[in-house]
Amino acid sequence: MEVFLVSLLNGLVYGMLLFMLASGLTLILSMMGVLNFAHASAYMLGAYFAFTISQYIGFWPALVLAPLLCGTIGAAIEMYGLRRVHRNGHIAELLFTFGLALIIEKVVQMTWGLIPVPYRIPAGLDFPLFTVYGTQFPAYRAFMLLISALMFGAIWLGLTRTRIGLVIQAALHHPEMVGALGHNVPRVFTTVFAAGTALAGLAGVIGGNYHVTEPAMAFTMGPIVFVVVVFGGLGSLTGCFIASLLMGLIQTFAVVLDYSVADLLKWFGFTVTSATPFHEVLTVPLPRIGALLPYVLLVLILVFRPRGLMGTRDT
Amino acid sequence: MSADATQRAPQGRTLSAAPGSAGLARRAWPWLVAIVAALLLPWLFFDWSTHRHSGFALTMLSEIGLMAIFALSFNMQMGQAGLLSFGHAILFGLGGYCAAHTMNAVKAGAMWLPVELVPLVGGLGGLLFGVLFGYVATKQRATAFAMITMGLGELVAACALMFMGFFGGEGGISTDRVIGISLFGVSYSSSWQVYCLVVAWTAIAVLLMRLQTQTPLGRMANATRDNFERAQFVGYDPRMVRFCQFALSGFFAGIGGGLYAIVYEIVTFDTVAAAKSATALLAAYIGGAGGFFGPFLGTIVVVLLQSGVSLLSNAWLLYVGVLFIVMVMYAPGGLVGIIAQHAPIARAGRLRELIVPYVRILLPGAFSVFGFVLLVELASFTTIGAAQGKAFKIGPQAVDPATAFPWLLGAAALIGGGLWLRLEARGFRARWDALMADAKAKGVML
Amino acid sequence: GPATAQGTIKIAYTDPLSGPFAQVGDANLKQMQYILDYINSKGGALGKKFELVPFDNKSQPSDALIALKSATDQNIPFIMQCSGSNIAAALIEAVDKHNSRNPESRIIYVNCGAVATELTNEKCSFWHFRFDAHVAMKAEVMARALPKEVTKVYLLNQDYLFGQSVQRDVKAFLAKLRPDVQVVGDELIPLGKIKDFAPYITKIKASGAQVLITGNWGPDMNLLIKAGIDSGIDLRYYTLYAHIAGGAVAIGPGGDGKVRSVMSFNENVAPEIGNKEAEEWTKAFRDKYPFDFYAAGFRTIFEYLQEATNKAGSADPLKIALALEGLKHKDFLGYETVMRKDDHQLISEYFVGTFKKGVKYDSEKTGLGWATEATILAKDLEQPTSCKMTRPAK
Amino acid sequence: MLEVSGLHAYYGKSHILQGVDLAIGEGEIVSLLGRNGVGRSTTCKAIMGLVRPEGDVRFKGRPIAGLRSDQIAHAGLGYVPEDRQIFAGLTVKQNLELGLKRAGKFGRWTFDDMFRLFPNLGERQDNQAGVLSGGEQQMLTMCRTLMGDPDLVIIDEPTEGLAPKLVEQVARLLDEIARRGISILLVEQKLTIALKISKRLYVMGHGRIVFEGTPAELGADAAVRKEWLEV
Amino acid sequence: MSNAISLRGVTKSFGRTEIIRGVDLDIPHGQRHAMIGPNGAGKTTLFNLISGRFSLTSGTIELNGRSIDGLAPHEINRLGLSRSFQITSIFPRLTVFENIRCGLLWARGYRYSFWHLLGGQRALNEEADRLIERLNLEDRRNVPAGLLSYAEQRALEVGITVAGGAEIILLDEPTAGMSHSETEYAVALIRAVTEGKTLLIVEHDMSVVFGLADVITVLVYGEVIASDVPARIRGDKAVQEAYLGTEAA
Ligand SMILES: Nc1ncnc2c1ncn2[C@@H]1O[C@H](COP(=O)(O)OP(=O)(O)OP(=O)(O)O)[C@@H](O)[C@H]1O
Ligand SMILES: Nc1ncnc2c1ncn2[C@@H]1O[C@H](COP(=O)(O)OP(=O)(O)OP(=O)(O)O)[C@@H](O)[C@H]1O
Ligand SMILES: CC(C)C[C@H](N)C(=O)O
Ligand SMILES: [Mg+2]
Ligand SMILES: [Mg+2]
Repeated sequence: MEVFLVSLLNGLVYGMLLFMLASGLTLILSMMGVLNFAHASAYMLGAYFAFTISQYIGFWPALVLAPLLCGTIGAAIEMYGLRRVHRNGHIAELLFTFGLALIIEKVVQMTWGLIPVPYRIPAGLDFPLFTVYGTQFPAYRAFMLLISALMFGAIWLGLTRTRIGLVIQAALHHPEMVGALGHNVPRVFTTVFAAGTALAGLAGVIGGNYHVTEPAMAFTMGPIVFVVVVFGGLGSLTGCFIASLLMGLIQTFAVVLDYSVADLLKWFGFTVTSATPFHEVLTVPLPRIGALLPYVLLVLILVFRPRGLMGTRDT
Repeated sequence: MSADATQRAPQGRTLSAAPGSAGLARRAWPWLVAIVAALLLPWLFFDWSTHRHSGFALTMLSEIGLMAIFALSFNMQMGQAGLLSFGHAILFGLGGYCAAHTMNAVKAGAMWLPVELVPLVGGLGGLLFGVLFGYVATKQRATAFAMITMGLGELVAACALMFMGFFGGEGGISTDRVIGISLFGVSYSSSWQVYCLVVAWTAIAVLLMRLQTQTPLGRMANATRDNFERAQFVGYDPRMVRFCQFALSGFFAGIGGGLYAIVYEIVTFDTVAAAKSATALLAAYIGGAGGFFGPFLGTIVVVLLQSGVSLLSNAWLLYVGVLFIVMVMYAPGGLVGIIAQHAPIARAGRLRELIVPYVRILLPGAFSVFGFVLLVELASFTTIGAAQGKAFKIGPQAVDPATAFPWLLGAAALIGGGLWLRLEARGFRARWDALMADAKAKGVML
Repeated sequence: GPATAQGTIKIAYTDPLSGPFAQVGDANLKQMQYILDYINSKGGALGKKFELVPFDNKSQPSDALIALKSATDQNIPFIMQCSGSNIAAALIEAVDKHNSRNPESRIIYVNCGAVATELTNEKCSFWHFRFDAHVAMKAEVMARALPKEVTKVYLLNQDYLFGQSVQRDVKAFLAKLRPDVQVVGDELIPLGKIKDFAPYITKIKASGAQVLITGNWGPDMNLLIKAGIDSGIDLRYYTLYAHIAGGAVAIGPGGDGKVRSVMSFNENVAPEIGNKEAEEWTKAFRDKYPFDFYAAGFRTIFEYLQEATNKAGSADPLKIALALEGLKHKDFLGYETVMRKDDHQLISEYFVGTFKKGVKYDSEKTGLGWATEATILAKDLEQPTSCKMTRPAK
Repeated sequence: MLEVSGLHAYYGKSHILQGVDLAIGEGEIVSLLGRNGVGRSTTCKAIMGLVRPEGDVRFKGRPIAGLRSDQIAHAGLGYVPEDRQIFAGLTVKQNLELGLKRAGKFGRWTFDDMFRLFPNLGERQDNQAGVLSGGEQQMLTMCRTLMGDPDLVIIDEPTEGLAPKLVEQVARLLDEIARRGISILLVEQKLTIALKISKRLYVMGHGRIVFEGTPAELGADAAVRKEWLEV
Repeated sequence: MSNAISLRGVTKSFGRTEIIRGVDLDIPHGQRHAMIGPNGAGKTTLFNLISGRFSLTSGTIELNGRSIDGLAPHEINRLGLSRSFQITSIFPRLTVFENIRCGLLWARGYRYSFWHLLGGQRALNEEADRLIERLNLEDRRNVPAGLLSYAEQRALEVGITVAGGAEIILLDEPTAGMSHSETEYAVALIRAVTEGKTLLIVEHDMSVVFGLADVITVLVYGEVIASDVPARIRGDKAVQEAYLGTEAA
C-alpha cells in the first residue's frame, strides 16, 4: 500500500513530465507530419536557457522567457529551414531536424561545457509539501503537475477553438488549394512549429532541474517521446496524455515490482534453473525490463493497431 | 590475400554475365579498377622508415568498406523499397555478434570454419534476424514501419546490455580473429591482411546488391515504394515484397557486421544502437538514396568525418550537422544527385566549360569554410579543448585563442568569403543555366 | 619512436570526455594534468617531460580501442584509463593481442581506476598495471567499517563488470566478516541510463534497510544519493565513489554524517596526518579548481612511471614493464606502497571517509567535507591473487 | 469586375501564357474554351496567383497580380481547380468548413444550401472526403469554394467525370450562382454547356485569346471552331 | 456458357450507410459489359468489391465459378482478373517500360525471384515493348511515368491493367479527362487489347459506352435498374430519367 501510493505519485510526476515534452511533439509530428528529432534538443535548450536566465534574474522570469526564446528559435527554424526542406519530403525534414539536433547538442557543449550545470530547483519550491508514510513529496513535483495540467488545457483549447488543426492537415496535401481558399498557410505552419518548440522549452525549464541539465539530456529523452506520441496516436492530444501517464506509471511500477517470468512460472509449479533454455531471459527481473516496456508496447500497438491508442489516422 | 583479389573477378563475370555477354568487359572493368584502387590506397599511408602500414589508415579504410555494405543494405530498404528504418543497426550488430561467437567457437575448437567465411556467418545471422524482425516490422509501412523499427532497435539495444550470455553486457563480446584456419593460409594477424579480406567481401556484397536491384524482387520493391496499392492489383503482395527485401538487406547488413567483428575483434552494444542506424541513414542520404552507389559515396564522407575529423576536432559532430542541413536544403539528391545534374551537360559534351566557374566558386567557398571552421574550433577550444590541455594550432603554428586576432581572422574569412561567394555564384548560375539550356536544345535532357 | 624524438614521453589517456560520465573523465583529466605539471617540474623521466594525450571514449569499449590504435600508431608507450572496468577488460585483451602481434610497437596499459576484481586475477595480464585497490579490497574495508548495530543492508550497483564485482565481493565479505548482517535487497541498474531514482528509494525504504551499499559512480551515484536525501528517509550510504566529481553537491547539507566513502585520498588526510608539504600541494589545486582533488593519489602512478622509466633507461614498454614489476615506493603522504609482481596490482594505504560539517577543507563549496574515519595500511589491505601471468620471453 | 491584360506565365522555362487579355463584368458568366493544353488552367492559376503572373490583373479595379493567393482569395476571388484537390483526410463537412474564410462566418451560402443542391454530400457529410465517388468529389470542390462567398468564381472543368444528368444539374447551379450576383469564369471541354449558359466566351490558342464573342457569334464563325476547337 | 463474373445478392455498407443494395449480375466469358449510373451510384465500389479491395458485407462473388470471398486483391489478380483505377494509379518513379513490365512479372511466373536478372529475360522485355508500341508510348518508353501528360498516364493505366493478359478486365472511366481524339484512340485500343476477353467498363461518356458495349448495366443507388443491350437501354425511360437526363434523347 505504502509502496503503491508513493510509486503512484512518482509515476504521475514522470508521466506528466513526459507529457509536457510529448505535447509539443504531437503538434509538430501529428499535425505537420515532421518527425522532429530536434524536439528533445529544444527541451535541452529550454533547460539551459532557464539555468542561465535564473542565474541573473531568477527562476520565475526564466519560466516565461526560456520557452519564448525556444519558440522564437523554432519560428526561425521553420521559416528559414524547414519550409525549404518541406518540398523534399519527410525524410529530408527528418534529416534536417536530425542535423539540427547534432548542432544544438554541440553548441550547448561549447557554451555550457560537457559536464552538468548546477541548475537547481528554486528555493521557493524547495520544501517537502507533505509526507506519505515517511517519504517526503517535494513541492516542486506538485508544481510540475500543475504546469503540465495547464499545458494540457491550453493546447486543448487552441486545437478545438481554432481551425488551425484543419488548415494544417489540409495543407499537408494541397497547400496551394488551402491558400486559394484564403488561409495564410506559411504563417500557420510557423505558428504551430514555434508553439511546439516553446512547449518543449517549457518542459525543459521544468524538467531540467528536476533531473539533470547536461548535454546528453536531449539524446536520452529523444526516443521515449516519440514512443509516447505514436503510442498515443497521431493527431490525438488525449491519446498523447494517456500514453504519457501510462508510460510514466509503467516505468515506475516496473522498478518496484521485483518479479520475473521465472517467478510467474514457479507459480504454475515450474521452476527455472540455469539448465532451462533461455533461463537468462526468463529470470531477468521486471525492474531491469522496465526501461524497454515502452518499446515493447510501441511495437505491439503499431503491429496490431497502426493508428495508436486514440489516433485519428494511421501512423 | 592476392588470392582474394583474383578470386572475385570470376564472381563478377558469372553473375553479371546474364544480360548479354556483349558489354561484359565494359561492365566488368570499373569493378576491377575500383578493387585494384582499393588495394593500392593503403600504400599511400605506408611508412617506409619503419616498413609498417599505418594501422589507423587501414582501420579507417576497412571501416569504410564494411560501413559501405551496411549503408547499401540500408538503402535496399529506404531507397529501393521506401522503408525508412531507424533500427537497421540491429541486423548489422546481431550479425556481428553471431560472427564473434562463431570465431570464439572455432578458436575453442568447437567447430571448423575458415576466417574468410566468418562474414558469411554474420550474413546468415543477419538474415535470420531479418526474417524474425522483418516479419513484425513489414506488417506496416511508412511512419508506422519507421516507428516499429525504432522500437525494435531500442529493444535490442537494451537487451544487449541485459543478457550477458549472448551480448556480454556493457563489456561486449571480444574475440580473436587469428583462429588459425584459412582458405589461403593467411593468419590475419596484420591489419593489411584483414583489409584485403574486407575489400574482397565488400566487392562481393556490393556486386550482389547491385544485381539484386535488377531482379524481379528488386523492381517490385521500387513499385511498392511508388504505389503499394497498385502493386496488389498486378498480383504482388506488397507485404511479402517488403518482407523479402527486408530479410535480404538483413543478410547484407549481417555481412557488414561479420567484417566488423573481424576488424575490431570486439562487438559491443553500440553496434546495435540507434547511433549506428543513424550513421547508415546519414551515409545513404548524404550520398544520395536515389542512385545505387550513393550510399557508398556517403559512407566515405561520413566515415572520414567520424573517424578522421573526430580525432582532429572536438566539434566534428557540429560539422556533420551543418553538412547535413546544407545537403538537405541545397542538394536533396545527395552527392549522386549533384553528379547526375551534370549528366546532360556532359552528354552535350561541354562539361569542361564548367571547370573555370567551379574553380572560381571553389576559392571563396574554401575561404568561408576556413573562416567557419576556425571560428567553431576557437569556440570549442576555449570551452572544451583548453580544459583538455591541448594547444591550439592553425596548421603548424600555434596561436593563442585568448587574443582577438584569430577570431577576427575567422570572422573576416567567413564574411568576406561569403560575400565573394555570393558574387561568384551569380556568374556560375548564369553559366550553368546557359549550358543547361544548350543541353535542352540538343535534346539530351532525359 | 617519434614520441621520444619529439622530446616528450606521451601518455595516451582515454576516458569518457563526453556523455553522461564526462564529468568523471573531465575531472580526472584536470587532476592528472595538474599532477603531471608537478612531475615534469621535478624533471620528468630520461630528461624528457611526460605529455598527456586525451582521447574521448564516450564510455564505450570500441572507442577506447580506436584510441589504442591511434596511440600505437604514434608509438606512444603508455595508455591510461580509469573509468569503466568493462572498457578496461577490453583494453587488456586488445593490448595483449597488439603487443604479441606487433612487437615493434608495444604499449603498456596503466589502469588508474577500473577496479573490478577480475582484472588482476583471472583476467590479469603482463601489460596491465593497476594503480587502484580492487573491489575485493574495498569490499573488505567496507565490511569492516560497517557499524555493529547495522543488520539490514541494501545493495544497488551498476550492471556491468565493476558493479557485478561489487555485488559479488561485498556479499562475500559480509558473509565472512558480518554473518549477522542480512542483505534485504540486491539490485543491478543499467549503466548511466536512469534519470529518476525516486522509485528505487521507495523500494529501498520499503525493504527496511538501514544501509545502502553502492559502487555507483558518476550520475548513477549523484542522482541516487540526491533522490535519497531529498526523500528524507532515514538511511545511511556506504559508497565507493561518493567522493568523486559532483558527489558533494549531490549530497548537500542534508546528508551530514549520512554518507561514507571508501577512498584512496581526500583533502583532509594531509592536515590530519600533519603532512604540511602534501597539504600545500593539494591546497594549490583547490585554489585553482572548483572541485575536489580526490585523485591526488594519481601522483603515485606517475611517480611509479617516472621511476620505472628512469630505471629502464629507455621508453621501451617491455623494459619499463619489467622495471615496474615489484617496484616499491613511498607515496607523497609518506606511506609504503608496492607494485605487486605476480598480478601487477598496486598495494597501498586506503581510507574511509565520512561526509560531514566542520572539516578543514570542505568539498565543492558545500561547507561540508570528507573527514577520514579510518586508515587501512597497505599490509592490512593486501589480498591473495589467482593471477597466472604469462611473461614475454626476454 | 475582373480585367486581365497582357498576362504572361511560365513553367520553368516554357512560356505558357503569352499575353492573355480578358474581362468579366458583374454577375456575368464567361466561358474560356480551347483545346487541351492551350493554357486555360494556367490562366486560372495565374489569376489566382498559383503560378507567378506577369502582366496586369485587376479585380474590382484593384491590382492583384503578385499578391499571395490567400490575399487574392480575401479580395473576393474563388477558384475551383480541375484536379479536385479535396482534402481526403478531412470529412466532407470539414472540407466545406475550410471554405469559410473566417470560422463560423457565413456569406451568401450555408451548409444547408450546399446539401440541398447536392443531396449526396448531405448524406456523406461525416464521411472522409477521400472516400467520396469521383463525381461527389467534383461537387464538393465547387461547394467548398462557394462557402468562401466569392464575388467571382473561376471554375475549371466542373463537369469532368459527372454523369450526364448531373452535368445539367451543375449547369443549373451555375445559373443560380450567377443569379446571386456572382460572376463566373468557366473553363469547359463540353461545348454544349458553355454555349448554353454563358453570355460571352473566349477561345484560347497558343497561350493567347484568339476569339471573343457571344455563343451565337461563335456558332456562326465556323472558321474559328474548326481551327481552335475541333479536332 | 459459364460466367466469367457472377454476383449474387451483393451488398456493401460502410458503417450504417448501405452503398450496394443487393446486386445480381452475370457477365459471360468474352462479353464487353459496360456499367453506367449516376455519380455515387456505387460503380467504383462494385469494382472494389470484385477486385477484392473491399470485403463484401453480404452476398457472393464468383470468378469463373470460384468464390473470391476473403481473398486478397493480389490473390484475385492471380485468378486472372485485372482492374484499372478511376483516379490514375501508376508507378510514378519507374519508367513507362518498367511500369508495363511490373504488370507482366507475376503473370509470367517470376514471383518474388531475386535470382533472375531482368536484363536477361528477352521474351519478357520484348513482350513489354510490344505492348508499349500498341499504347503509342514508344517515344516515352524510358520516361518516368510521373512526367507523362494526363492522357498518356491514362493510357499507361490501361496498359498496366491489360499487360498480364488477364482474362477478365475491369476498367473504371478509362477515358475520363481525355479529349475527343484521345478518347477515340483509347476506345480503339481497348477494343483491340480486350479482344476475346471479358471486359467490364465504367464510363460517363455515352459515345464510348454505346460504341463499345455488348451489354449495358445501369446502377442507381447501389441497385441494378436495367441490364440490356445498348439500343434498349437508350430507349429505357427509367434509365433516361435516372441517368441520361435529356441529353441522350
Ligand atoms: N506543372 C507544370 N509543369 C510544366 N508544364 C506544365 C505544367 N502544368 C501544365 N503544363 C503545360 O502547360 C500547358 C498548358 O497547361 P494547362 O493545364 O493550362 O492546359 P489546359 O488548357 O488547361 O488543358 P487541359 O485540357 O489539359 O486542362 C500544357 O502544355 C501543359 O503540358
Ligand atoms: N469507404 C467508404 N466509406 C463511406 N462511403 C463510401 C466509401 N467508399 C465509397 N463510399 C460512398 O459510396 C458511394 C458510391 O461510391 P462510388 O465511388 O462507387 O460511386 P461511383 O458509382 O463510382 O460514382 P462516380 O461515377 O462518380 O465514380 C458514394 O456515395 C461514396 O460516397
Ligand atoms: C573511475 C571509476 C569510477 C571506474 C569504476 N571504478 C570502474 O571500475 O568501472
Ligand atoms: Mg485545364
Ligand atoms: Mg467511380
